[in-house]
Amino acid sequence: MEILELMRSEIILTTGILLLLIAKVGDAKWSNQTMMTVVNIGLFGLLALGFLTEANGSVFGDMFTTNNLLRLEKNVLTLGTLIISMQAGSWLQKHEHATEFYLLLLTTLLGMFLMLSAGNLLMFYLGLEMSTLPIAALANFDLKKRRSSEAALKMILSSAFASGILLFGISWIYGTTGSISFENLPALLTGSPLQLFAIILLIAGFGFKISAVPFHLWTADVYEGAPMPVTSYLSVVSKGAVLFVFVSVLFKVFGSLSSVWYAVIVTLAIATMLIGNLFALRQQQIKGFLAFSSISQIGFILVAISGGTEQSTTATIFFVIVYLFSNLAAFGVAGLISQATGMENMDDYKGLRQSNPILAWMMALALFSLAGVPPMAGFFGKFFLIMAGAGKGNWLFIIFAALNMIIAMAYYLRLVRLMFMDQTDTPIQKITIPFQPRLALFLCAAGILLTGVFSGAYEYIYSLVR
Amino acid sequence: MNLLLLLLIPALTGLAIGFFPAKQSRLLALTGSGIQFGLCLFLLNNFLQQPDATLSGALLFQNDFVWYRALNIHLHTGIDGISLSMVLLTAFVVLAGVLVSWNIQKMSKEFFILLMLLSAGAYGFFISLDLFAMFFFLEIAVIPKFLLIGIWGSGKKEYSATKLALMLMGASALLFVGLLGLYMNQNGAESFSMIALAANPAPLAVQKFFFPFAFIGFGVFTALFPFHTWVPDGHSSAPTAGSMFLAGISMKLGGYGCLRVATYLMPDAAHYYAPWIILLAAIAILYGAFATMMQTDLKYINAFSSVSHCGFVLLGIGVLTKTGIAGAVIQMVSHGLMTALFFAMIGMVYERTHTRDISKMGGLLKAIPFISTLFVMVALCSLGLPGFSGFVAEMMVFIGAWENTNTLYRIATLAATASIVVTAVYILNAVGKVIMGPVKKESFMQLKDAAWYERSAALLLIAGILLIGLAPFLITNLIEPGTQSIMDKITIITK
Amino acid sequence: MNYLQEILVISTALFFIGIYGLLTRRNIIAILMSVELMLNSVNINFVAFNKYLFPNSLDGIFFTIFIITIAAAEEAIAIAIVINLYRNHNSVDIESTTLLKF
Amino acid sequence: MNYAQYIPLLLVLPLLSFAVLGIWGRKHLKNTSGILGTLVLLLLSIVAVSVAGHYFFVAEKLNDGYQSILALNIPWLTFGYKNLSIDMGLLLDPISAMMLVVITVVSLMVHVFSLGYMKGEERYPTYFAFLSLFTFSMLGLVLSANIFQMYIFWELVGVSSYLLIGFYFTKPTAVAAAKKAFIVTRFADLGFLIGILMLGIQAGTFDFLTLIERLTNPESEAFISMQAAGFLGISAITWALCLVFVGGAGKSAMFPLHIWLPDAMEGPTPVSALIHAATMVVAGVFLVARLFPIFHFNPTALNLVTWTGALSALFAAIIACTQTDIKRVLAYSTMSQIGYMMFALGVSGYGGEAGLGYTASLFHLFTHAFFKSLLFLGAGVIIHAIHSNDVKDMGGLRHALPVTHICFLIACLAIAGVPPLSGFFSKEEILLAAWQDNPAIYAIGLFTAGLTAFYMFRLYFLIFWNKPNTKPIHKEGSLWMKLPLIFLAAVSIVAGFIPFSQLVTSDQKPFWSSFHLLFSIAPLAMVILGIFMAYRLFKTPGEKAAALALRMGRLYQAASHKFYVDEVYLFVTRNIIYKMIGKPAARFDKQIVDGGVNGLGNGTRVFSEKIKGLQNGRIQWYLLVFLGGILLLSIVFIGINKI
Amino acid sequence: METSKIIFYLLGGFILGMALMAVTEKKIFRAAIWLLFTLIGVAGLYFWMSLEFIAAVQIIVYVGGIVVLIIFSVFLTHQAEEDMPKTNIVRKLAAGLSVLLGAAFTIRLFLTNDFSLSPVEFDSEVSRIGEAMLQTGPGGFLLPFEAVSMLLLAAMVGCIVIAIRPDKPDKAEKENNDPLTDRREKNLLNTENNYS
Repeated sequence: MEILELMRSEIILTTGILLLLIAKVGDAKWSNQTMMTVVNIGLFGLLALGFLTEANGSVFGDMFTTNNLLRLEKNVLTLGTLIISMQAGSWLQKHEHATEFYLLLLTTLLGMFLMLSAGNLLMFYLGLEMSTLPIAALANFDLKKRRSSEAALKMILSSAFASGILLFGISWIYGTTGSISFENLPALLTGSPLQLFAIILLIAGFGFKISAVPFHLWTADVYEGAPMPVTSYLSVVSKGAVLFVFVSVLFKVFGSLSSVWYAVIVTLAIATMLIGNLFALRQQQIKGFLAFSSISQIGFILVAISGGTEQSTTATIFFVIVYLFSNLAAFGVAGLISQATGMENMDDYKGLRQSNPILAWMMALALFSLAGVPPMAGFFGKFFLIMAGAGKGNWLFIIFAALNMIIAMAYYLRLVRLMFMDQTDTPIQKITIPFQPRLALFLCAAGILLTGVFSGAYEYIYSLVR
Repeated sequence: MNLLLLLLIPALTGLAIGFFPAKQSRLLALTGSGIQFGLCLFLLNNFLQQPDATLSGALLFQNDFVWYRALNIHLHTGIDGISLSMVLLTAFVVLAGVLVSWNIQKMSKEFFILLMLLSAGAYGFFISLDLFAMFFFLEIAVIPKFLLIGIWGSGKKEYSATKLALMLMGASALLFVGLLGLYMNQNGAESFSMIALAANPAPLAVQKFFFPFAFIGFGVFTALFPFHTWVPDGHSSAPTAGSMFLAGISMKLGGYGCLRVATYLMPDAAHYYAPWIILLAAIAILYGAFATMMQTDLKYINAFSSVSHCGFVLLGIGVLTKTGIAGAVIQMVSHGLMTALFFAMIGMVYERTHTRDISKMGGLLKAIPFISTLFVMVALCSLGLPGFSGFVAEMMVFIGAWENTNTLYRIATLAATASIVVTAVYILNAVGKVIMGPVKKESFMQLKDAAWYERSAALLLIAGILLIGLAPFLITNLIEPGTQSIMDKITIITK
Repeated sequence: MNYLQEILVISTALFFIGIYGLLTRRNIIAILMSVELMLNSVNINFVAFNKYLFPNSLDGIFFTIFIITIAAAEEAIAIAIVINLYRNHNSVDIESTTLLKF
Repeated sequence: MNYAQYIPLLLVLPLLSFAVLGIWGRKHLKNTSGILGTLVLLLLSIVAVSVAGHYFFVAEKLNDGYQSILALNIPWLTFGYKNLSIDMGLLLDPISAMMLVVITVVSLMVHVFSLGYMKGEERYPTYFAFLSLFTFSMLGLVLSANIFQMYIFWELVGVSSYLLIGFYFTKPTAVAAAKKAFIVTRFADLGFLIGILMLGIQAGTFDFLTLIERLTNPESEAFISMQAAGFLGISAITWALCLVFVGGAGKSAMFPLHIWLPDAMEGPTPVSALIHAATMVVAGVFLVARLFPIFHFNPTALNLVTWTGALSALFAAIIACTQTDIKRVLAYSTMSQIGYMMFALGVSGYGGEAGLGYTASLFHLFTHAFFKSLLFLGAGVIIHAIHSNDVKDMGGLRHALPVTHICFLIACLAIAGVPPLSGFFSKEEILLAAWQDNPAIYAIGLFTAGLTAFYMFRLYFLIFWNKPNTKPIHKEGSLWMKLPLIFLAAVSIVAGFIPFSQLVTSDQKPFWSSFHLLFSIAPLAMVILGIFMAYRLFKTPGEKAAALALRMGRLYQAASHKFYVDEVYLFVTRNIIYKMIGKPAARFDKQIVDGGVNGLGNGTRVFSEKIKGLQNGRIQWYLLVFLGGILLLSIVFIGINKI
Repeated sequence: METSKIIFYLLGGFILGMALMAVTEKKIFRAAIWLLFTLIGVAGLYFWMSLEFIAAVQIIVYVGGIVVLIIFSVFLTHQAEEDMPKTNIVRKLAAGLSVLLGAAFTIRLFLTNDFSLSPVEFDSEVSRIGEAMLQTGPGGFLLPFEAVSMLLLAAMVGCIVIAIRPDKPDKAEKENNDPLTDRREKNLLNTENNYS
């Protein structure tokens, strides 16, 4: 019964998915609204459960491990999913496939859980695919929109290619070590060129998921085309999950080869920050803008990852939390506006402050947090990221990272400028915010304002990482 | 006394403004900043009663919270005479700023909240003894500035606001590298604590590498040539209170940082880079003055002259003598009060005449005597007339600079001294065109003189200016122990 | 006597042939076919390694089995998307799916 | 009670008066402010005169000499260097005591005169407030115990002068004149300041007495270091003294820093009498006299003083002959007389008889203050009467303005140096001192004396004789305006008999100056010649003057255009400072500094636009980049090392 | 051994040849057939390695499932008989070059790598696989098996939602009628002077 105890969240999640399936197949006559509320309550229960559980250990050989850190990471993902689900309300309400939406969404969440807990490359791969393929389907959920299909197509093709590359890399690792287990691998790694090649392939596979440059090109297109909730899920939850795994795999499994991957990560970080920023600078569309902004954020995370220390892990996890709140706040506002008016261009946000002060300030809060301005949590997040990266003493790199924050600031301020300073005769009309999105926004705001100023979150993560 | 009160009150005021209706905002803001003002005076009183205050440069009222234990980041606060004088300056300017903004109509709630946030940032910055906290508070102040200019400003406000925010952000980025360098290269435990860093400075090579980052980073805030270009645009586009805060407090953050962080924590590098600092400062002083001469917009005049005046701060720091450093501190306080008042007066003039072009005004002394008189007074202060604070500060910097016998320093000092003439030229030109001369428009005679809130703001600031100008020993005695302990650091290292 | 290296050459060649197809074909379905080639090559790798180098465990074999399964799922979703796209757009030419760019 | 305790009153009273009148004057003391200010001044003069009297005749004569007493010394601003500090002190010695009398008496007279002259002005209270401020600053200046304190009051005097010149602030010329006066003197003060910095920091003190003690002692450390250090082959002390003198020359309107003085006549006439004739403009002389022991040790600096003084005296006198604005003539005359005082100091030795020049200079300062302020006040009455400054509008006014006429004549005689009026004695001593030291200077002085007589009587005849051009609009005015004239005329007559060498000497020890009757012949002859020429040319209307002017040709043209100094200044400021420094600086700021930042921003933007092709929407291109990225990374990071 | 070798090379040649045909064939339907042969070739290779179970899975899933799916979709999209549009030659060259480079690089890497062959003979009993698949302990693969089932479930649901759609697409969503696109193009023109 160890399994029941350790895999409690996963089992509940699976049960939930199956219940949804039964409800769909049984043609249950409940409205979308009811179902959403039920799912949200369920997700909240899952989150609460995650905080209440304490058990640590492994089952299925080494295929499934769990401990407090992993549970925290899962909770973060659950929280993200919960917020997105709350925000998705207005989009989903009229959707004829709401049940399937949740079915797929929860499957990806389950996939992420399995991926996080994976003890070997096989489970990792399965989890990764499980958290990717349904999203591709989700991206197509604006069924009658060509943009949506196109996004889904780009997503599935890129991810197929990326998983091909990843598998190719895994096969070489398997070939040179004879093991796929994370536990055994470190001892078997020799650092032969073939292994290094495999690691680079692996990093590329990860890089694709977290959209590091040059593996990022799918990101913006997919974000723009996919429905808003899917985009925010992609950019926050799915990325977060892969980041968690990336950090732990890179440090724990390939830690001994850090001298090799350090250079690779630094290169990726530089390219990612620069390209992300430069492209974000010229975006006209809110989703594309957020896509590139998230790419540049990944660049900063890579700075921390290059450090290769416990601080790096802590900073990364912390930043993912901060980023979750900030980005979801931004997506939440954008989603509300998009739903109410269909406007997704940045120029449409002109004069938003006049008509919708709450939305404008929420967006500003989110943007400032993303830009790394105190007292928002983003400031702390970015500070710690770069601090973690500075441990290596590669100061030119750190200077480059610091300078990139200026460009980042430029485009975040541009949107603030549009919302607050530019005047227009036809601002977006007054939008009423339903209860659930309002609650979600409030959650995000609280997260943005409190996570950094109070050090509890960081300290807690650090205690777990150590 | 717990220094965190200084942060608490603006924060609470901001919150209260948020919860009460917009009509009450200004009253709440006034109450909050009034209480804060009283608190600062109370703090001064308490400070002077401490036996340590006047004897040693010890940091008093220390309060050390562990903020991020894992990273050895603390919220460590404490003050000495230097920081106290900056805190007092902030209290003066904030109170005056709130008074001047009494009649703000547009989004008054947000306006006052941002003002409070900005002031909280400044207070926090000045009382912090931990570099992280300092950086945190420094950055807090950036966005309110951006919004204040962009929303309530005039002219090409968006451009100016963006430029200001980006340049300050760039400065922060450099600064960030400098601070991290200090943190990482600390002997023993990594730490942001200024006390620990000062006790145990980094090796010379490290200092040499990181000093420029820290110094330029802070320098941009205080209009270090050639990174001053945000100053004229930012100041001229900002609303009155915004300009007052920008020039009165915000630029001082940089000067204080240059002194407290760059010079104090990296004394060897400070000596190494001193000629460059002096060169840049002298250029800024003269160049700023000459550039001012060509301006016709009142706010530009004051903004460019701020570049020139802030050059004195850097010069004082750069010469690395006790008098020079004391002069720099006094210049910060003096310039803060003076330029805040100047902007306040310009704002009042602008509100009435709806122009800031000096060639379109004239004879205001006849129409609005109170404002004009104060205008003339602050102008005279700006040109360094004895009796006003500017004179004291400039003279201290000159003497401090002249103490150093190096020829380069002397030439730079001479160049800087020459600015007193150029300053006189542009200031008197402005006064002559705006305040004196024939009354340009009939309508000027109908203008109303200052209302009570404007009067009290102006009198508050001029009182500060006159206090320093007439009794400079008050402030020199206050900061003397602080400068002495900085000097000890600097000289011991070199010997 | 074994042919490990020869098998690896075949698999690698297959992998890159797959990539070539992926990069050059304009019909989306043809691209999906190329993806299958890539995955097959990886399968060959796993099987060969398992058989010749690490016969004690079944990791490689199982990896292959799961890859095949997932490939099927992936293919299914991809084809569903293609069909949807075709309905919306009346084309399966990859060059025409450039609505989203910059 | 020691009388020295009253000295601080000398500063406190006018400051109080300034504050009270300045703050409440406009509203509450609209009409009483004049009386109030005058009463304060009366009190002040009583204190000053009694303090001076006490000092000279009762208290401080010890060992055959006057002692300098420090009535007060409070540290004001201390520096962390060589115990350097700026103190606020009150130093009483013969020259400051003498100046106290001059300042308070003239100021009182001006106050009284202003009661009548300024009546009905809109800013009547402000005017008296400013006068109080000026009196305060000037008294502070002469009582300063250290050089930095002096600099402080020096600036304050400058600003009060600025405020008073610009009193009629709606008149553009007044504003411009005020500005010019301030800026030119500020420019000179720059030199003063640098000089102070050099002196103070090298000597380790700003205090006058210590400074003099250290810098006149060839063994002291300060002296040696200042002699040793140098720049461009000139020792530091010479530089310092010359720079300090530049400050003095600026305030005292010495050539070539004199250009502000004639323009300063835009201010109300009583102000000109007080500031630009009697008190402020002699501050430079006072400064040199104050530091005389140090100057005396430095021939180079002293030579500079001498020649500047002599040139200015001659130069101004020539210009004065050609001007037609009554106040301008007086202004140039002031400049010329101050030139006298200056070169008298320059030719003076130190101690005893050798210090005759020093005594003569200050004697002239003393007498000049009275007759020159008398002249200005008289001019004030005239201007008041006919509402014009130009002598061409005057003429034949002796009947309309009888009291003024007599007083003006007395003053003219005094300034021309006709015995036994005061000017004669002081000028005689100056010429004697020059004769003893340097014949060239003496020659200039002598010639200038003749010119002085000429232009003064030219003025006198043109105003009071000649043909009447305008009918006086006003009468001579109230008693308030006449009383000061009469008083000052009386003083001008008798002041010459004060035994100055008993009171004010270079080493503060009295000596008996001898009076040479024979020596007076040459100057007297020159004076008589001058008066005679003026009489011939200007007593009656005619073409003689114009004809003479024509005959003088270029010289006359140049002189009437003030030798084009203003134009040179204008050229320098407009074309060099504005066009070659100011504008390029502004342009540099706009284009390079500002442009640099904008360029950086735009560059980034343009660059980001250029690379947008990367995101071209083609999935195969994306994957190709993906693959390329992997290959590049692999080849760079594995290939190079391992294969 | 000789026969085995010959068979191996034949198989290898067949696989690569068919694969090349599959990625260069102009007609999509034929390409699908070449793919089918490739997959069968791979299955043959597994047979050659005496891994019958994998070979069987290969044939069942790929040949029986995936290729059929592909052929269906080819018919659904009405492309079977037409020539596929030609690809830009530059693209082909770039792809070809990078692919060649990648292949050469990889091959060079593993040829220099020292693989130590195991002396133990691989036991290819199918029961071994079956047992492992249902074991929960170390060496067992029950968890991935279950996980994959969830994934397949999700994939199925996803496919159903996306592919099965009764109603016709909206006319408004057809190609160049996208309102967002129009505005975006306009904005792109404006970006040059957007910074002021």
